[in-house]
Amino acid sequence: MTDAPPILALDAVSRRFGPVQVLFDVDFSLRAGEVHALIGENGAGKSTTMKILAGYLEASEGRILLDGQPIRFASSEGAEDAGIVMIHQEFNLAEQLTVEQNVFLGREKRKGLFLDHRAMQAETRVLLDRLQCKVAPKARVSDISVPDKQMVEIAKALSRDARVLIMDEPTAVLTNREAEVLFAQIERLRAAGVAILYTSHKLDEVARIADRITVLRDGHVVLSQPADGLSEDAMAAAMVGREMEDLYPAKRQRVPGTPVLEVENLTVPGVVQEASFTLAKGEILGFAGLVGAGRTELMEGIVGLRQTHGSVRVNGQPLRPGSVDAAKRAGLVYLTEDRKERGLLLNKSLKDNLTLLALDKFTHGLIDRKGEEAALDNAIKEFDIRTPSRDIAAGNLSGGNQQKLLIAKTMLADPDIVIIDEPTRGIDIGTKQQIYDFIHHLAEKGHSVIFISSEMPEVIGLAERVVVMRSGRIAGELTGSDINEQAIVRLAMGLKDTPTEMAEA
Amino acid sequence: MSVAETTGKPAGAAPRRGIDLHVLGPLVALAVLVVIGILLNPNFLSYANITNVLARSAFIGIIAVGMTFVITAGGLDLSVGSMAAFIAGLMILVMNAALPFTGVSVLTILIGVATALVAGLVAGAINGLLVTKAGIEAFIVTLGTMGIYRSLVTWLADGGTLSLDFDLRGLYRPVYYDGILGVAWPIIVFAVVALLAEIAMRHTAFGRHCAAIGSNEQVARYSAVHVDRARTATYVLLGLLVGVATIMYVPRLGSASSSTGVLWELEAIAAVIIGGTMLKGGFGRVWGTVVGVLILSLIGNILNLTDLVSPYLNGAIQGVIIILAVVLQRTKRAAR
Amino acid sequence: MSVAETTGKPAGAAPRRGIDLHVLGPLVALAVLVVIGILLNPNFLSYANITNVLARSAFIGIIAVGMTFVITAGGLDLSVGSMAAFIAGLMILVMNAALPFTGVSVLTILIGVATALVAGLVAGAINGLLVTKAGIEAFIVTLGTMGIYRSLVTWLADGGTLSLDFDLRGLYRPVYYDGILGVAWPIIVFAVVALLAEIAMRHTAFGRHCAAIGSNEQVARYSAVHVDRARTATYVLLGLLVGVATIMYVPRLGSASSSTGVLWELEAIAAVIIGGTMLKGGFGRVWGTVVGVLILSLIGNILNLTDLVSPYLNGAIQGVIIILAVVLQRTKRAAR
Amino acid sequence: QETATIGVSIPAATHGWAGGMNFHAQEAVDRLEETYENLDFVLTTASDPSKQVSDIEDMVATRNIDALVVLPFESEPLTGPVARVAENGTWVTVVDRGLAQDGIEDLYVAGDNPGFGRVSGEYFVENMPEGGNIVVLRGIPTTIDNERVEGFQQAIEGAGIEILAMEHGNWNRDDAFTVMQDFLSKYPDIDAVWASDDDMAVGALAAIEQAGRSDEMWVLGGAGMKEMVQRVMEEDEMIPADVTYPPAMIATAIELTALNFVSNAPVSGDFIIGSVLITPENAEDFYYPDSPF
Ligand SMILES: Nc1ncnc2c1ncn2[C@@H]1O[C@H](COP(=O)(O)OP(=O)(O)OP(=O)(O)O)[C@@H](O)[C@H]1O
Ligand SMILES: Nc1ncnc2c1ncn2[C@@H]1O[C@H](COP(=O)(O)OP(=O)(O)OP(=O)(O)O)[C@@H](O)[C@H]1O
Ligand SMILES: [Mg+2]
Ligand SMILES: [Mg+2]
Repeated sequence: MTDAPPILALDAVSRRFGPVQVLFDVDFSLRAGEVHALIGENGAGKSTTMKILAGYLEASEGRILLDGQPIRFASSEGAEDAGIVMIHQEFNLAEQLTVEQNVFLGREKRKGLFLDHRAMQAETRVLLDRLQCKVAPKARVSDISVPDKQMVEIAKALSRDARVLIMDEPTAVLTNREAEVLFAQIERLRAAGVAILYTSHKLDEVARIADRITVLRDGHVVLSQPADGLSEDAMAAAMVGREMEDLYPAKRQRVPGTPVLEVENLTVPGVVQEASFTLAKGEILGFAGLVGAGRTELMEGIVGLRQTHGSVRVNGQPLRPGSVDAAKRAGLVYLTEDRKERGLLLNKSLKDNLTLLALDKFTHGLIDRKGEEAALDNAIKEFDIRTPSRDIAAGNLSGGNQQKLLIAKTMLADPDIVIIDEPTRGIDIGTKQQIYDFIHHLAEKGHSVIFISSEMPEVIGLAERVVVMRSGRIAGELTGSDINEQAIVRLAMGLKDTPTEMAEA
Repeated sequence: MSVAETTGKPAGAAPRRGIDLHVLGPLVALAVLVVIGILLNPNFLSYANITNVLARSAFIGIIAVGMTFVITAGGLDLSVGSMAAFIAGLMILVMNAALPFTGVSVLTILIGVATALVAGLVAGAINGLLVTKAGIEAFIVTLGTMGIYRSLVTWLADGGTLSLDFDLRGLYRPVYYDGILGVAWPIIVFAVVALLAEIAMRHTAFGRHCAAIGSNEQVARYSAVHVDRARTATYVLLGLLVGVATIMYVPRLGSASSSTGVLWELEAIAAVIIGGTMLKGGFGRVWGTVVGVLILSLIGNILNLTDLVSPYLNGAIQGVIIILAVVLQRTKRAAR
Repeated sequence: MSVAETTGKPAGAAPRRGIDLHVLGPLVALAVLVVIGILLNPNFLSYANITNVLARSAFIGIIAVGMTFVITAGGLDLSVGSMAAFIAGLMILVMNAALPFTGVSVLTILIGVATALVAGLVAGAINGLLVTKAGIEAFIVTLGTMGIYRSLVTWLADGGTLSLDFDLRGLYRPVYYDGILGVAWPIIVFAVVALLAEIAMRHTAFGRHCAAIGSNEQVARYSAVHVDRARTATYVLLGLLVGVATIMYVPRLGSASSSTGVLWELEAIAAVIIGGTMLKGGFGRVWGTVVGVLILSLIGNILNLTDLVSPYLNGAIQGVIIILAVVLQRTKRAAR
Repeated sequence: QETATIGVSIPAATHGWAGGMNFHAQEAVDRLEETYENLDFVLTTASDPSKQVSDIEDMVATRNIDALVVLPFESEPLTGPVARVAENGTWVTVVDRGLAQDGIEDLYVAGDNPGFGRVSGEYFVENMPEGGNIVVLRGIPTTIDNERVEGFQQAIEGAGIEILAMEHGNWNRDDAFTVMQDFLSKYPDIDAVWASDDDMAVGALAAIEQAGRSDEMWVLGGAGMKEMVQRVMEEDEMIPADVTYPPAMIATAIELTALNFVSNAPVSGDFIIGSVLITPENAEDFYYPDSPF
C-alpha cells in the first residue's frame, strides 16, 4: 500500500504568520489506505500543516498536490469537494445548534425544497451508534459534555465521504474506551482505502495505529519513516531533540501535614452528593473517576463556581460559598479543564490573559504594566510557552501552548491550594514532564495540590493519595502502594469485591 | 492508560423541560394581556377590534419576521423604518407618474407593487453587501442607511407629504380594508409570510445556516456554508419584506412623509427579542416574533381601551409591560 | 522555536501593523473632515466655531464615554437620551422648588447638581440590576426604561417645557458659556471625563474586567471577576455620566421637555462604534469614542457651514459620511 | 340624559407648541367632564400618523364614540380614516390641519399657516425698509412648515430682504441653538432672524447672546409662547414682536363639539383663527401665565 502514489502531498511548503515563519520547506504525503501520524512538540506546526492540507490556510510558499496535480483551494469548501475532511483540534461546532444540525451543517439532506429531518436524524443516530455515543441527535451541543462534543465532531467528519481524513488530536479529550471506538473506525476507513492523517501527543496510540510517522520540530520535518521500528522512546527523542528520562518525579515519602482544606458533606445539586474529604499541607491529592463522575463539578462547587450545600473550610476558616474571589483570597484556586470556553480569552493578548486572575497583585491604583510584562517574561520562561511573538492573541497560540499559558495564569495567583483539572490535555510529552516536575516542586514548597486527571498513569505517578469518585459520590480513597490501576478501576466502577486494604486506608 | 467506560448518562435529555417553559413565556404574556383587555372593555373581543389590532400589526409583523432572520444570523437592521417610508414614497411617486399612461387600473397598482418589491430588494442588498463585502458593522451600516432613506423621502416629498392620486387610492384601498371570508388582507398576508418564514427557519437549509452563522461564523465557514451569501440573503429577505409591508401600508394611509415608519426598527427588534430570539444571534424563532408583535400591538390597544392613565404616561406603561413580558419569560426559564 | 526574519509578503494576521492602521482609521476620518471644513469655510477654524463644536459635543461625548464601558462589557443602553431628559426635568423642578428656601444662590444650584448625580446613579443602577439580577437582555431593559423616562418627563412637564427660574438661570448660565483661559467649561469637563475614563479603561482592573466580561463572561467568572458587580457598575457609571452631562446641559437653555435628548442614545452608540469599540463587547477604546463624537459633531457643523446641499438631504450626507468613516477604518485594516 | 362619548385624537407632545396643545386638550377634557355628567371623553396622543389612525380605529371599535375631535398629524394619511368615521354618522371636528378632501368634517377649527408666514413676512418688510440679511430656522419638514415658509417668502418678495440661509431647527430648542451658532460663524452680517416657532427662537436667542451679537439683530418667533409674549410685553429689543398660532384652539374645538351634546344648538362650519401680530401694545391680551406653553 505504501508504494501507492500519494493522494495529497505538500511540496516544500512554508508558512508565515506576519513576519514569523512557522513552517519551513515541509514535504509531506498521504496515501490511500495508510494512517500517517504527524507528531511534534507543542507549537511545532502540526495543526498549521493540517490546515494547509485541508484548505483552511494558504501556504506562503510551496505547492499542494492533489493526485499529483498542483491545486489551490479557494476555501475549505474546495477541499471538501475534493473529499478532504478535517477534524479540528479546537471544537468546531455551533454551540446553539443541535447535534444533528451540526453533523449535517452545510450538507443538509433535502426532500424537495425542505429538509429531510427524519433522514438526518436517523443517519445521525446511526453515526453516533457506530461511535457508541449516547447523545440524542436533538440535544443542543452547548448542553453536552466535552468528550461527547468530540464524538459529534468525529461523527460529522465520518458523515462526509472522505478520501482524506485529517484528525488533529482527536483523542485529547476522549477516554480510552472512546478512543478504542475511534480506532475501530480508523481501522475500517483504512481498509476502505481512505488516507488518514493523525496527530496525538499520546505516543502509545501513535505506535499502535500509525503506518508511517513524520516528526516536526520547530516547523522542520526531522524524520519521516514507516512506523515499524520506531519505538515510543525514539519518537519522543526525535520530537524533543534529546533523550527522555523518567516521566514522573520520584514519589516523596513524607508525613502528612495539617489539613488545609476540609470539605464536608458538600452537595452540588444534581451532580455531586455529600462529598467529604481533606487535603493536607504539602500534599498531592489525586482525583480519579470515570468521565461524568462529577469531579469537575465538585471542584467548581468548592471554589464557588456552582451552588452548593455543605461546608468548605480553608485553614480551619469556613469559606464563603459562591464567590470565586473569596476562594482566591483564601489561597484556593481552580484550573479549569475547559481552556477554550472557561480558561482563556482567546481574542486577548497573552499578557491580559496571564494577569486576569491575579490582577489585584499588579494593581496599585493603576495597573503596573511593567510588572505585567515581567510576569509574562517569567511565565514564558518558566512554562516554556512557545510563541512566535509576545503580542499575539492567546487564541493564536498552538493548543498545547494555550494550556501552558492557562497553567501560568493560575499559578500567578500564587495559591496555597491549587486544584488542577486535566492539565495535560494536548500537551507534548516533554512538556508533560515539566508540568509534573512543577507540581512536584509546588508540593515540596509546602503548597497543596489536587490533581484531577482521566489519565490514570498520571494520577498514579504523581499522587500520594487518590480519591475515587463514582456517579457524583466519593467511592473511596487509596494511599501508598494501594494506588494502582486495578484498585482505582474497581472503585470507579463500583465493583463489589473492593480490596479489603481499602478499609484500612 | 485512562479510565475506561462512561456511565450511561442521558446527555441532552435535560434541556427539554427548560425549553418548554421558555417557549411558554411569550404565550403566557400574550394571554395575560388578552385577559386584561377583556376585563377592561367588553368590546375588546369584538370582531372589529380584533381585526383592527391584527391588521395594524401586519406592517411591523411582516418586517419583524424578516428581522428575525437577520438577527438570528448575528446581524441587525436599524434602517427598516426609514426604508419603509422611502419605499412608500417611491411607490406613490411611481404610481402617480404612471397614471397618465396606464390610468386608474390594476396595472398601475401592479407597477407600484413591483416598484416596492424591487426597491426593497435593492435596499436590502445594499445593506447586506455593505455588511458582508465591506465588512462594516451592521449597526453602523444600517444607522447610515436609516439616515439616508429618511432624508431621501423628505427630499422626494419636498418636506411635505407624498399622496397617492385620489382615484387610484379608491382602487387600491381594499387591499388594506377588505379581505376574504371576513379576514382582512393584511392579516392574511401577515399569516402567510409568517408561515412561510417559520417553515424557512425550521425546515430549510437557509434557516439552519442563519442560526449557524449567528452561533459561530467560523464554524459555519468551515462547514462549507456560504456565509456571506447567506448573510446577504437575510438582509435581502428583510428588504423584500419591508417592500411587502409597504404594499400593505400605502393603501391604508395613501401617503408617505418623513414621519412614516419612525421607530418601526426599534419596535420590530423589540418584537423579535420578546419572542425569544437572541440578539447575539444563533437562535431564532419566527412564531415567537409573531407573538412579540401581537404583544406590542395589544399594549397600545389596551391603553386606548381605558382612560385610567394620563396619555402622557402611556410610554411608561408600555415600557413596564415590555420589561415584565420578558421577566415572565426569564423567570420561567430560571425555574426549570 | 525558530522565529525567522522574512521579507516576503505578509501571509496572514500581523496584529501589530494591523492595529496601528486600525488605530489611525478614526483619526484619518477626523482629519479629512477638518480639511473639508477648512476648504468649505474660512471661519471653520475660528476660535468661536471650534469652541461651539467642542462644547456642543460635550453632552453626547460624556454619555458616549460611559457607553464605551457598557458596550465593552457586552451591554447596551438605549435609555440614555430619555434619562438625560428626565434628569434635566427633575433637576429643574427640584431647583425651582428649592428656590423659595435657598434663594438664588450657589446652594440651590448645588442641590440641583446633587439631584442630577443621584438620579443618574439610581437610574443607572436600575438598568444594571435589571440586566444582571433579573437576567433580561439589555436591549429590552433599556428600551423599556427609555419609554418610561420619556413618559415621565412629558408628565412632569405636563406635556410642555420645564423652565428653570429666570434669575437662577443667570447664575447657572456660566457653567455652559464661561470657562477658564478661554476654554469653555463643557470642554474642560468633557476632557477631564474622557481622560479619567481612558485611564480607567486601560490602566485599572475595572477596565480590564469590562473587556474580559465582554470577551467571554464565563472565563471572567472563572477568573474571580465579580461579573455581575462589574457589569452593574458599567451601567451605574453611565447613569452618573448622564447626570454629569445633564449638569452641563441645563445651563445652556435652562429648560427641558419631552423633546430633550431625543436620539442621543443612537448618536452615543454610533460614536462608540465609529471610535473602534466592538458592539459585541470585549474591546473598548475611550479616546476612539471621543474621536467618534467629534466626527459626528463635525458632520453637522460642516453641513451647516455650507449650502451645497438641500437641507432635506443633510441626513443622507450624514449617513454616507458615517459609513465612509468606518469604511476608511476597515479598509485600512484590510490592507495590512 | 344619554351619555355621549367624545374621542379626541391629537399628536403627542414632541415639541413646545404640541405640548401646549396637549395641555389645553387635557385641561378642556377635565373641565368638561366635571361640568357635564353625561359627557365622556377619550383622549389619545399619537407619535406618528399611523398610530393616530390606530387610535381612531380603537375609539370606533371599542368606545363607540359619538363625536371625534381630531388634530391630524398629517392631512393626507388621516383623510381616509376620518372620512370613514364620518360615514358612520359620527360627528367630526377637525382642528388645525384640514383634511385633503372637503366636506368630511362637521366643524373645522384651524389656524392659518400660510397666514402665519405672511404676517411674519410682512413684519420683516415693515421693519426692514432698506432690506437686509436674514436667516431662517424652519420647523420639522412637513406641509405645515412648507406653507409657513411659502407664505413668508411671498410676503417678503421684492422688499430687498435677502435670506442668507434656511435650515431645519425642527421646532426644537437644541437644534435651533446649534444651527444658529453655525449661522453666526458663517455670516458676519445678519440683521434679523425668523425662527418660525418660539421654541426655536429661544435656542436662537441663546446662541446670539453667546456670540455677543445681540445688538446686531432681532428675532421674530411665532406661536405665542408665554415667555416670548412676556418679553414682547417688556419691550425687549431682541424680541420686538411675535405672531400667534394659539395651541388653545384645540380647547375651543372640544368645547364647541361638546355643545352639540349638551345644548340644542349644534355648532358647525369653519372657524379660522387668524395669526395676529403680538406687539408690546397688545401683548397683554395674549399672555396666559398658567399655560405650560
Ligand atoms: N493565526 C496565527 N497567528 C500567529 N501565529 C500563529 C497563528 N496560528 C498559529 N500560530 C503559531 O504557529 C505555530 C505553530 O502552531 P500549530 O498550531 O501548528 O502547532 P501544533 O504543532 O499544532 O501545536 P500543539 O501540539 O500545541 O497543538 C505556533 O507557534 C503558533 O503560535
Ligand atoms: N460543558 C458542559 N456543559 C454541560 N454539561 C456538562 C459540561 N461538562 C460536563 N457536563 C456534564 O456534567 C457531568 C459531569 O461532568 P464531567 O464529565 O466533567 O465530570 P468529571 O468527573 O469531571 O469527568 P472528567 O473531568 O473526567 O471529564 C456529565 O454528565 C457531563 O455530561
Ligand atoms: Mg495543534
Ligand atoms: Mg472534568
